[in-house]
Amino acid sequence: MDALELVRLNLLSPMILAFALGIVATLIRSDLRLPDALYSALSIYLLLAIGLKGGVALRATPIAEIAGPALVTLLAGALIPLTTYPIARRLGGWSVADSAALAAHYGSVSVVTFVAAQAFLDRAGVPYEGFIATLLALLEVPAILVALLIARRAQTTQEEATPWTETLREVLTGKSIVLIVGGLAMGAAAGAAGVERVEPFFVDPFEGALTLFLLEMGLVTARRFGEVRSAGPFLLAYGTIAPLVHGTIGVAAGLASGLSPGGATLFATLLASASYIAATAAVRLALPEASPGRYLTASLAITFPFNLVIGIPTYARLAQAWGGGGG
Amino acid sequence: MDALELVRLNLLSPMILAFALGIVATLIRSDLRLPDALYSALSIYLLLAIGLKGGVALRATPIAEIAGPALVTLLAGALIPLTTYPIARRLGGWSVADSAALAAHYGSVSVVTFVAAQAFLDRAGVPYEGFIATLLALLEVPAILVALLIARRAQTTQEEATPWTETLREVLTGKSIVLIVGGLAMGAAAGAAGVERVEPFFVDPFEGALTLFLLEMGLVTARRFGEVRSAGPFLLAYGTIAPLVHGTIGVAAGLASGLSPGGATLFATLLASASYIAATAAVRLALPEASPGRYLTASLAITFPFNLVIGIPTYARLAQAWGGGGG
Amino acid sequence: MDALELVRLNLLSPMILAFALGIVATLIRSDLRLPDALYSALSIYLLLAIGLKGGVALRATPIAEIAGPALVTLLAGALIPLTTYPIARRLGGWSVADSAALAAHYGSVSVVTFVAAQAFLDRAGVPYEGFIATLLALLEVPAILVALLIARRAQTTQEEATPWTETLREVLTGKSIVLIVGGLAMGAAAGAAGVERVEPFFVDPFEGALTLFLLEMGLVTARRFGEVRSAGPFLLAYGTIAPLVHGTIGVAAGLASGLSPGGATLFATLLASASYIAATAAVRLALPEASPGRYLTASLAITFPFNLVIGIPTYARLAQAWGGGGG
Amino acid sequence: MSDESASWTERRVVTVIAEAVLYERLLHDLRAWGVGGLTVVPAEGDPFGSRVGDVEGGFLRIECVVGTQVADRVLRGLSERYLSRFKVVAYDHAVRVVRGAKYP
Amino acid sequence: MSDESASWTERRVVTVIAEAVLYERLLHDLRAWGVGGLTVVPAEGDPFGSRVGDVEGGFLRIECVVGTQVADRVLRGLSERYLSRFKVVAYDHAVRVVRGAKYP
Amino acid sequence: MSDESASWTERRVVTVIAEAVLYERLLHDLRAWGVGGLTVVPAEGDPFGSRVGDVEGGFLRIECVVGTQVADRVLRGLSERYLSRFKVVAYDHAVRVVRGAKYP
Ligand SMILES: Nc1ncnc2c1ncn2[C@@H]1O[C@H](COP(=O)(O)O)[C@@H](O)[C@H]1O
Ligand SMILES: Nc1ncnc2c1ncn2[C@@H]1O[C@H](COP(=O)(O)O)[C@@H](O)[C@H]1O
Ligand SMILES: Nc1ncnc2c1ncn2[C@@H]1O[C@H](COP(=O)(O)O)[C@@H](O)[C@H]1O
Ligand code: NA
Ligand code: NA
Ligand code: NA
Repeated sequence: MDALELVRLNLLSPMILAFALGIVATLIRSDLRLPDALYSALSIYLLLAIGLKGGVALRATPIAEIAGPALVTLLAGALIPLTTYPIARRLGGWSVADSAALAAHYGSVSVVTFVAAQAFLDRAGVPYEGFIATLLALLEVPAILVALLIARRAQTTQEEATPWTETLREVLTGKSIVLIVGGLAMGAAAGAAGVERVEPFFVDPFEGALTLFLLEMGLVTARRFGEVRSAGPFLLAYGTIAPLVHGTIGVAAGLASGLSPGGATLFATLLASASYIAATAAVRLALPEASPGRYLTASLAITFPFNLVIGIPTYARLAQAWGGGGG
Repeated sequence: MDALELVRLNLLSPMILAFALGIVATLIRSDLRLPDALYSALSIYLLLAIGLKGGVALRATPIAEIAGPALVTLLAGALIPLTTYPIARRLGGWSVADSAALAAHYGSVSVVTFVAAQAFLDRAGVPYEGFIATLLALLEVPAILVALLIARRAQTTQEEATPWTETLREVLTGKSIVLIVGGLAMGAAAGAAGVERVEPFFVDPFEGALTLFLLEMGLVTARRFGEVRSAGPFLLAYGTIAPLVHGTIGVAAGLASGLSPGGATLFATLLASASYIAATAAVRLALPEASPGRYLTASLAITFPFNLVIGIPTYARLAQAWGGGGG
Repeated sequence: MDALELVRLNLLSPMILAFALGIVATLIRSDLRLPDALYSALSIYLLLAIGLKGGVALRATPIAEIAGPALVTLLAGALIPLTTYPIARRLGGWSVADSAALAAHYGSVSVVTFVAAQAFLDRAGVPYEGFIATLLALLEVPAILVALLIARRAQTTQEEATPWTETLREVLTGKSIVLIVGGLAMGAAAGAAGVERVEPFFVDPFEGALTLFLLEMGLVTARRFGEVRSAGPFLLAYGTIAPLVHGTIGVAAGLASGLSPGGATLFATLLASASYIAATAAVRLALPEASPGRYLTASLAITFPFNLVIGIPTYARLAQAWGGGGG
Repeated sequence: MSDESASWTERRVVTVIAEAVLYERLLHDLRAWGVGGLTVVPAEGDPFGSRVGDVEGGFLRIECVVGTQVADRVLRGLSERYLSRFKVVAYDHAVRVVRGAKYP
Repeated sequence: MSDESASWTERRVVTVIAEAVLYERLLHDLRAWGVGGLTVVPAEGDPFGSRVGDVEGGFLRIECVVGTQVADRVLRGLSERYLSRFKVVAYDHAVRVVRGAKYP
Repeated sequence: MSDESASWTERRVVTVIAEAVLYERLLHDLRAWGVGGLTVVPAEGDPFGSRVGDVEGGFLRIECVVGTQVADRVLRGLSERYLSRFKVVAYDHAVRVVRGAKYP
């Protein structure tokens, strides 16, 4: 499949169209709004569903096959914040808290971007290793911890700080991690046969549910567009260059650690995407002085749509080219 | 299929039974209530789903085929309020605001009634043109605008009135219109192949979701029964005669503009049904002095169940008879 | 299928794993929480769905076949509270209100437990009579009424008591009863052919929806674990022995009244399970002085997980052994 | 109109927090005690409390703007018929409204 | 900081209950009248009332902490532009806040 | 009972509006400061504000009926531990309750 066809396939999928519809609705000041409960319900559903699916695959995967990618994942989770932080400090001139917050977000992962990449590969008929959802779970936490540690070292005053162990517990028991890890465990324990009877709920309607979720993401994203404008050029530059760099490294590292082109595309998406659930919650709790107008605008209003529209097909194309997928 | 069989098929469908259950639950003062968020979630789902389905059909329809019905739709959207208004003023003796509100509701369209008619035809195995959802979108707006214009002309004092352009924007960006038009655009852009992967979410469970929605509609409808009694004979008469007249004209006009008997049934349902979403929101904003005890009771508690139970099979029977569907 | 295999099949089903995940999430103090609206939406869905399915089966069942089991059900609904009450009074030393509340809960039925038992049999490939959902509806009410009558007789002061007829109406029109009975009626009226088109909504995704619901049940159950500890030995003993006794009698009575081993398993589950919806609502209204720390902890935090994990496979094994199901 | 609108009146807001299961009864009684309108917001159970709401639909927060006499009647009525038996919290306070005539 | 935190200030809380359909307009006007922040809670329709909320998204309960002048302006503005035409309930009362400087 | 029920007591209602993410911490602290019960209502984010709630579960409106001393302690505690760091709004006001003994 050539590059143009990939782009077309992506842009004209109901998912991306729903995202665009959400953006348009906000821009024309429509009163369209999804109930909060629907948003939560859909995110619980999506997290549990990818966990379940990943768990079934994980059970069928020899440890040897997953060890390499897992190691690279953990490494990336530590390295991305270690590079993001100084960039934000020096090039952006940001405060300690703002820089550490950005580091936490870009080191961690956007579940929806990952899921959109999976759906993209499914549409394109490109196979991938099912266990990669496990890597997603692995990548959620380390970057957050590294970034918070950086902030802790750099900050002298810690007025009324919550004890470190409490913060650690809060990060680890955050709902997105509990649902993905829980889903993985459920899938691994139940196995393909066990999960089969819940597939009409957790598997078949998945992409449709994701489409509805992306409608909401479009609404939410567009509400931040005002802040993109006022945020200055550094944010825009970082939000678009960082995913390309991380994604390109991700493709290479993924292929090198033995993944198929499809798997490497997903792996690249993990690295390239920026969290706005787990990392945001952790940052709100542990670095409340960091400005959401920066980290959330970057990850949600710049990098997220960038990956959806440009990033994912780019990583897929790269992985095909380097991984010899042919096409 | 003979008339009796059509009625039986309709009355014993889970949709209509759920509607009846909702009515019964309210009458026996049950504490059954659907959460508000479920109601919104279901209506977002239904609107997007019919849009998507209609959009796929629209893409495959030559403009020539749709031009006739579209023109008739726009005409009807203007004519129904122009006839409803004087009827309410003279025969009903209603105020300007009340009459214009009624005109807006009966000129516009009830999405749920339309969808119920589609499901009815599906059950009966009667084919219809898929693009008719486009006409639904076309019919949502004009009647509202015409009715508001009528009220504007007739009213002398416009204390603190919102500027007309703002009202227009609010009507056009209302959530039901954004979702249907957005869904149509998504379906047309993605095409049948693109939409296929979201069908297990947006298509297969559709009638079931509609059933749950009709349960809620039954609850809501029955809560207005008290007002039907106190509303006087004009409301009852208009709420049952208007749909029959509009529906009969709709069958004829639909067949004349080249639709199949199934398509003409849907077209008749569009004309015969009365809005209680888009029009109600617009009327609340632009004609707040109109009494919901009138327009909402007429459209929701009289015409809606009337169409569900009697109207739809009647229009279908007429379309068969006149359209030579045989059956 | 041997006993061990049944246990494994049960424990490793996504349903039970989701329940366990909910418990773990609460124990590690995760912030995972399902929106209230999702919980209500799921319970409405589950109740309506089992009603629908049961109604279709009911329509196809000769009255003679259902008369026996129905009679036994009504008997059980009266006998269980009549035995539970004195046990709680004497052995537990509980107050009149507390004892009657316990009687109402154990005489009535837990819909989720019943549904989990159905799913368990489906997984194990054991057939059962579809009409048993009708018995569920029959068993919801009598025990509540008997228990309230007992309390009424035993209590001398009835300060500001609501009239008995009003309480009766409230119990009979409670949402769980309206939904199950309504679903049964809808299923019986529509028949298999009528229901077919809503199966992708009400039937296929059912077990998946139940899985999500059990996640929430796990969260809720674990929040009561503190009260289990403080509640004393009687509660723990009653909450585990009662279901075994009722379940064993249920297997025997079910087989004796002509049910298949699968049907007898479901019947046993009906008797063995303790309500925490219909009975709880009724008790809150009519016996507010009874302590939820007792009746709710017993039925929700002890008997419910006990039946899920141990009870259901036990009753199934018994029914196989006694009913000659072989296996 | 602008004349009338400029004049504030004092009214009372009565807030009632109750198990959802009591809704129908409360509505009936509030109306009988003279409440002319109210606003209901679904509330979550008390995490320190008995959590009965967990399984039966949570709590409701009901708020009504009323005159002083109705407020007294409502609080007294709640106290007599609900507070001793049910999990109900009720309080009121004075507020400033425009067009107070709507809330007698 | 501990110094400033010890000092209470009096502010007013304005509560507005309105049909959801008015949301955008209300936001716009509240901001124009000087409201700097607010909290919105979805509310159910009034069971005694006209139930228009049933079909169009219910009601909203909006609450804003503001200074006395803003409170007056909001109540007056609501009275002039909303109360006579729409189903809107509005009232305010005095509250004690910490760091009152945030709510001018 | 009817005797006791006739007597009103003055208590305070403390209202706290906070990001949902702070829920567990707030519960813990409120309990430590002497709050005996509370009611939680999910709230939507502030449309004028930073919209962090958009992606992480919105805001909570917590309301507790307490005695004067507990109210002071809660407001002081919130001011010291939350207001300067987090997006938290807190205020209190006097209310009239029946059976005030339940809220020490
Ligand atoms: N006295 C009142 N106290 C509190 N809220 C009220 C009152 N009257 C009306 N409302 C609210 O205002 C909305 C419109 O009321 P109505 O004009 O009666 O339809 C209702 O849905 C309630 O939410
Ligand atoms: N003046 C105010 N009155 C009521 N609530 C407010 C006010 N300002 C802020 N809030 C609430 O506090 C949250 C955080 O506000 P902000 O710091 O502006 O993002 C908002 O989402 C609102 O729910
Ligand atoms: N002090 C309080 N302030 C506000 N709400 C309360 C208070 N105590 C109890 N509640 C509410 O009343 C309900 C019943 O409380 P409980 O009796 O503790 O189970 C709780 O779910 C809360 O919503
Ligand atoms: Na990343
Ligand atoms: Na019409
Ligand atoms: Na039982």
